[in-house]
Amino acid sequence: MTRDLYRTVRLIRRFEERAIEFVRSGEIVGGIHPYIGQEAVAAGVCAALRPSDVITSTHRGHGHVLARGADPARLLAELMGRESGLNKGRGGSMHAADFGLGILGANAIVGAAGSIATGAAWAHRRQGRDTVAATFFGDGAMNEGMLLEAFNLAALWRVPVIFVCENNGYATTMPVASAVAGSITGRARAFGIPAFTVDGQDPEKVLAATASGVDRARAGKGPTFLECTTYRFDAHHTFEHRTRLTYRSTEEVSAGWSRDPVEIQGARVAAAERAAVDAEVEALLDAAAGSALGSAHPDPAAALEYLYASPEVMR
Amino acid sequence: MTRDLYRTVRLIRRFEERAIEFVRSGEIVGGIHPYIGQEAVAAGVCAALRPSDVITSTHRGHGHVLARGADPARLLAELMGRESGLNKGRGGSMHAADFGLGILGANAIVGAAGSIATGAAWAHRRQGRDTVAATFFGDGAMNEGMLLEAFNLAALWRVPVIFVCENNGYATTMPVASAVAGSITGRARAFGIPAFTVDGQDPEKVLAATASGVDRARAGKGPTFLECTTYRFDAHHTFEHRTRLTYRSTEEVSAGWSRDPVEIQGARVAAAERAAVDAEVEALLDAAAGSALGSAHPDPAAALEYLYASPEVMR
Amino acid sequence: MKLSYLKALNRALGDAMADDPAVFLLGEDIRVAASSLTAGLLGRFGPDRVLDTPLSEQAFTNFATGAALAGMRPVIEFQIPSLLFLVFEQIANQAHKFSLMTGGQCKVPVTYVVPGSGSRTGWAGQHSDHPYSLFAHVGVKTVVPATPADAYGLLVSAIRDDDPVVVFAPSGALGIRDDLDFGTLVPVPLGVGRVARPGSDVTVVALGHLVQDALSVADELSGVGISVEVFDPRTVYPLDVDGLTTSLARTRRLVVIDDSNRTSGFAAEVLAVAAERCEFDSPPRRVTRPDGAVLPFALALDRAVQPGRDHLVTAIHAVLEKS
Amino acid sequence: MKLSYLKALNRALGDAMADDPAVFLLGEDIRVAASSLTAGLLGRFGPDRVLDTPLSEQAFTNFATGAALAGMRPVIEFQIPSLLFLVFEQIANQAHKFSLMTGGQCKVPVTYVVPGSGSRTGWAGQHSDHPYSLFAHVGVKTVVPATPADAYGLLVSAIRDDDPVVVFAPSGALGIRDDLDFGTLVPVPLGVGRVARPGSDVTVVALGHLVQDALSVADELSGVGISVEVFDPRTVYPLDVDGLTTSLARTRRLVVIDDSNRTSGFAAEVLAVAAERCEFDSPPRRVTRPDGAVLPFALALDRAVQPGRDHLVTAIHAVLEKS
Ligand SMILES: Cc1ncc(C[n+]2csc(CCOP(=O)(O)OP(=O)(O)O)c2C)c(N)n1
Ligand SMILES: Cc1ncc(C[n+]2csc(CCOP(=O)(O)OP(=O)(O)O)c2C)c(N)n1
Ligand SMILES: [Mg+2]
Ligand SMILES: [Mg+2]
Repeated sequence: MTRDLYRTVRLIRRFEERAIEFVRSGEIVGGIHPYIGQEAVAAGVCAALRPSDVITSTHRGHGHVLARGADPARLLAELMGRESGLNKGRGGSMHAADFGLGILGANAIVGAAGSIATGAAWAHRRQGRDTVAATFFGDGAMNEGMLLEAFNLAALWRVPVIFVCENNGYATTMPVASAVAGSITGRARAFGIPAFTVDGQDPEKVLAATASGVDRARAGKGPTFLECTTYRFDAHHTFEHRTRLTYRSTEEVSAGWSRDPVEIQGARVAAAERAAVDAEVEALLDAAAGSALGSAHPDPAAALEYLYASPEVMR
Repeated sequence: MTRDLYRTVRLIRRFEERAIEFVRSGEIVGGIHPYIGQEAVAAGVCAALRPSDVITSTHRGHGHVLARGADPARLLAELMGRESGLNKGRGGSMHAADFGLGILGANAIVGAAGSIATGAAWAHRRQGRDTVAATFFGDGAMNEGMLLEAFNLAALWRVPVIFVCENNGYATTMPVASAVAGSITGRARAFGIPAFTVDGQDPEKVLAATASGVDRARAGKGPTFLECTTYRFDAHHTFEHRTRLTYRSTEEVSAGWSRDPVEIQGARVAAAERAAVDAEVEALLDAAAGSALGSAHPDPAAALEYLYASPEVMR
Repeated sequence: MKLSYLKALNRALGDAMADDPAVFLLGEDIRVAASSLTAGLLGRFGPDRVLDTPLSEQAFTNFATGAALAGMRPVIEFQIPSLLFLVFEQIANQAHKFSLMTGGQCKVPVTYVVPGSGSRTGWAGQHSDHPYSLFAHVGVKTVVPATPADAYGLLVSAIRDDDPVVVFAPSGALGIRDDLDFGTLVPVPLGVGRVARPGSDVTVVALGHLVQDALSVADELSGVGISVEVFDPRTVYPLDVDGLTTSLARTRRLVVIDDSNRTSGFAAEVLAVAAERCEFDSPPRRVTRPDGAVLPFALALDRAVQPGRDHLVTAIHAVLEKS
Repeated sequence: MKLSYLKALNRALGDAMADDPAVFLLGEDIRVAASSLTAGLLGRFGPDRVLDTPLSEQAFTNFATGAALAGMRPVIEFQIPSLLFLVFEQIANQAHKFSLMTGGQCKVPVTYVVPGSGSRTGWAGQHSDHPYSLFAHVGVKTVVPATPADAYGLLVSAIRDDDPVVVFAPSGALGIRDDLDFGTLVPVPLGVGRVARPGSDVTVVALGHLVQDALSVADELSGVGISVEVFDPRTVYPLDVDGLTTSLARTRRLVVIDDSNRTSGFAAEVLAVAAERCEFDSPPRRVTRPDGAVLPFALALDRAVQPGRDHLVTAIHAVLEKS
């Protein structure tokens, strides 16, 4: 597990670094919201899930999708808008989904996915399965009414869902203290949901906290809320690489880097093993890049394919 | 004050009873949401306000509007869709407003008015006034995300607003326990808002609680939340007089009546004085009914008057 | 046997639930069936399939999307039409978009029903909207049945359809009763209109409760030698363009009566399609709510802003005179 | 002096704030001016008049309504067009309805600005909408400026107007730069269109960034002897019907290019108005997004569902051939 968690955070980190390069080179159009710095959250949460569980993700979603086991080549191809992409190039960075792995999609509307995950988890339980859903969102999402409504539904109906708040200190440029009155866990507790603050830079701590929430959920005891305190090392979105926005100091960013999840977990792995993992990851990402770059662009004539699931009534 | 509070609850009670008769006779079209049983809340809250303060109201709003000092004749005329109505017959029961008295309107969308009141209170303070806003809503509204978002804005920006939750046990037919996970005051507290549960059948207790919230607000200390526990003695809406809905027992309703705010406050007033108030109220409502029934119906040709405040650009 | 429109909707729900265990209902006060839409269904199918929700429209709409992604077929009742404004993002931007955005990995078969859309006498400004054109514009399948048989048949088809579908049941239609043999109730395909009354001088396109008005105007005008064809598209989106143009090819004159606002409403679309594809003997006309309409409370004012029979008669005379 | 469209909007905000202390701004990340719309305004007017909001779109939209009821003139920036779906109730059912519902007791002068509406390259399905037709349908005043001068002038007029007004600034227009003397920037009245280029064979109605495309197509076609008139209504609602019909009386041919969906969109309204009031030499045409369009991420697919110059040229040839 130690090694696996390291591999996951390392994979996400290197994926993101490469993706940023592809944004710079123009292979990825529209930019991305880098997950760099927050890798431990995705890694820890997803390590606590079973294959039959489901997740929803966010605009900053690559980490969640990779930690859940999606093929990096297909995720990268998605970011490049290729036919072999997870969503056949139709979704891009903010909508990456892999229903085969229970990834019900990243969502570009902050706060929207919590209620979707709650509905999915409820439905699975109704169908007699012991599925648990994990739904990721940021500190900014804590101010979206529709997410707060979802807490209520999940608590009332004891839905097996883990609410994972990645508190990275900012919603774009808005500091959490200026945006969230009261406390983040206090909000969840107000709905009767057990809520815990976890060190979101440490994958093992995240895993442990998630695992106990998952146990509760599977035992029919309803939702758990985790506030994972973390830090976004890079830009809100790659557009910020061009437009410098002044909302945090370079000192603050350096301090953030001092608790790098890749280093924290890496320190737990023997040097040789770590090197082996790094090499394996690099090879995987080399192959992924090759595969994505070599993948066909979708045919513009099929631009509206999949628009309707029951297209037969359309005319 | 004892007498004034009694007069207010009595006025509201008798107004509602007469309004229900006018619904039955067809003079009021579309029915009303009776406030019977909850009079102490409106009476107590509004007694704590100054003339320069503002309120927002709900679908069950007659009590708030009367307690705030609106002319019963003009409120009744509004319910009858007459030109002399508060809104010139354009609003009806669910939209009664009197901007001259700081009544920014009843609102037919549950949970909507809290953020409107917050904005108004903030604007008054920005303009250098010491206005406080009181905003009424039900227990059902506690589950509307937009209201929860308003709590956050009010708390963050220390807006002088009193959030008055009238917990009458039901949202239409939905019992509060099946609808609100956690507790009502706990939800407000989670946003850092001081929150208190008050006996909503006793106008003096409501007044006292509101008064200290108003003091806090005027002193620049931000919002206060009051959960006024109360009970709706009559139907959710007069349509329920025709369609019997089975969501509460007659025993429960009788138990509710045992704590009648009119009796609770009436017992504090000497019998003779009480009789005098009752007579005065009756005369006032007789006159109001006469005035409303005698008032002109608006001209259908003017159906779209007031649609735009700047109509000159319309063509 | 007389069957009311509202009862037909209720029957459609019951049949759909009996047919497919994936169908379940959620909404406000649906267990006691405050609107009567869900009458008897709690007893028949139990609380697991008839969920009373807190007043959390946004979350429960997305909840339904999530349940649909997991294989269910949720049906949501919305008590009042303006609740659709409140969940517009959840329908137009979430439920509708999942299929394409995921490259066809999933489907979102949710049905949204508003029993009592449009003006409900005395409910005033915020409870009297008829926003079907909005859903048509964003491309969500949208139906507005006019008769009990269509109410049954279109609701069943909506539930069986793999995409989100909004079903508007106009308050002016809920009380309509028709003599029907229950055995004749069948699914009605989405996207297929019907000629509610054949005629040769002018095509009147009408939806929902206005179909009745159009039929009675047609009756009345037949007395003065005017032959009105009433075309009921039934589905607002996708529009039955073939049915419409076939009718217009015959009559070469068009009036649309539509309970939504004029600008960029359903009637605008019908006129646009007709202008693109048909030849006319006179300019077409729209009878609609006025632009920006907010329904005033006072009854006479409320009625004054709704499209009615008088306006329809005037418009029909106008298109006939102009030829 | 070269002035960009985005800078013109920024200047309009600054001038409006300087003119009237009741004007204030709220929105997400507007203090650091993430979108550049509000650049420099925090420094100039202070944090009391430039409010960064939490991600609580519904509450802050109603908050603005409340502030407007108390005499302020709030301007809200929305970062992405689909946020307007999220606050549709708060605009269409609250802000818009207060004046009539209260019998004229109050007004709600709020301006909603989306700097970057429509497709933003690579932002995909949930960030690429162009929902101006929805606001026109419900009767909320709506503008889509095409040039820097109009961006300035319409935003100033929107802020001064006593009703809610939505200002769409298409992402395809933000970068347009014109040579302008700042002294010539003046308010542009709502509801008045302009002939962007006179012509005699066909009227092309275009909005926002598509005006550029229409003008360049007009240029191109003038080379083959086709004289295209480009009419830019500037305001979607209320539509400048006189300006439109005057143009059509001259050209008797119509093509509308419109970045909203086809069904019941802006183009449908233009065709409907034209069909009611004008005579044509050939059937009019619409060049729009397809119905139900969800913009796919891959660039070529995104472009394929947007109305473009090629489609416009084809449509112009079609209306000319058919005469
Ligand atoms: C409802 C909504 N409001 C605003 C936006 C624009 N937006 C995208 S990401 C973001 C900040 C989100 O902050 P947070 O939830 O803390 O997540 P983080 O970006 O920090 O991961 C904003 C404002 C959006 N996509 N959806
Ligand atoms: C947003 C919204 N959802 C639903 C409704 C329909 N509705 C009107 S009143 C009501 C119940 C409100 O309950 P509560 O807030 O407790 O107030 P009460 O009626 O008990 O005074 C409902 C569901 C509405 N008007 N607005
Ligand atoms: Mg954040
Ligand atoms: Mg209640």
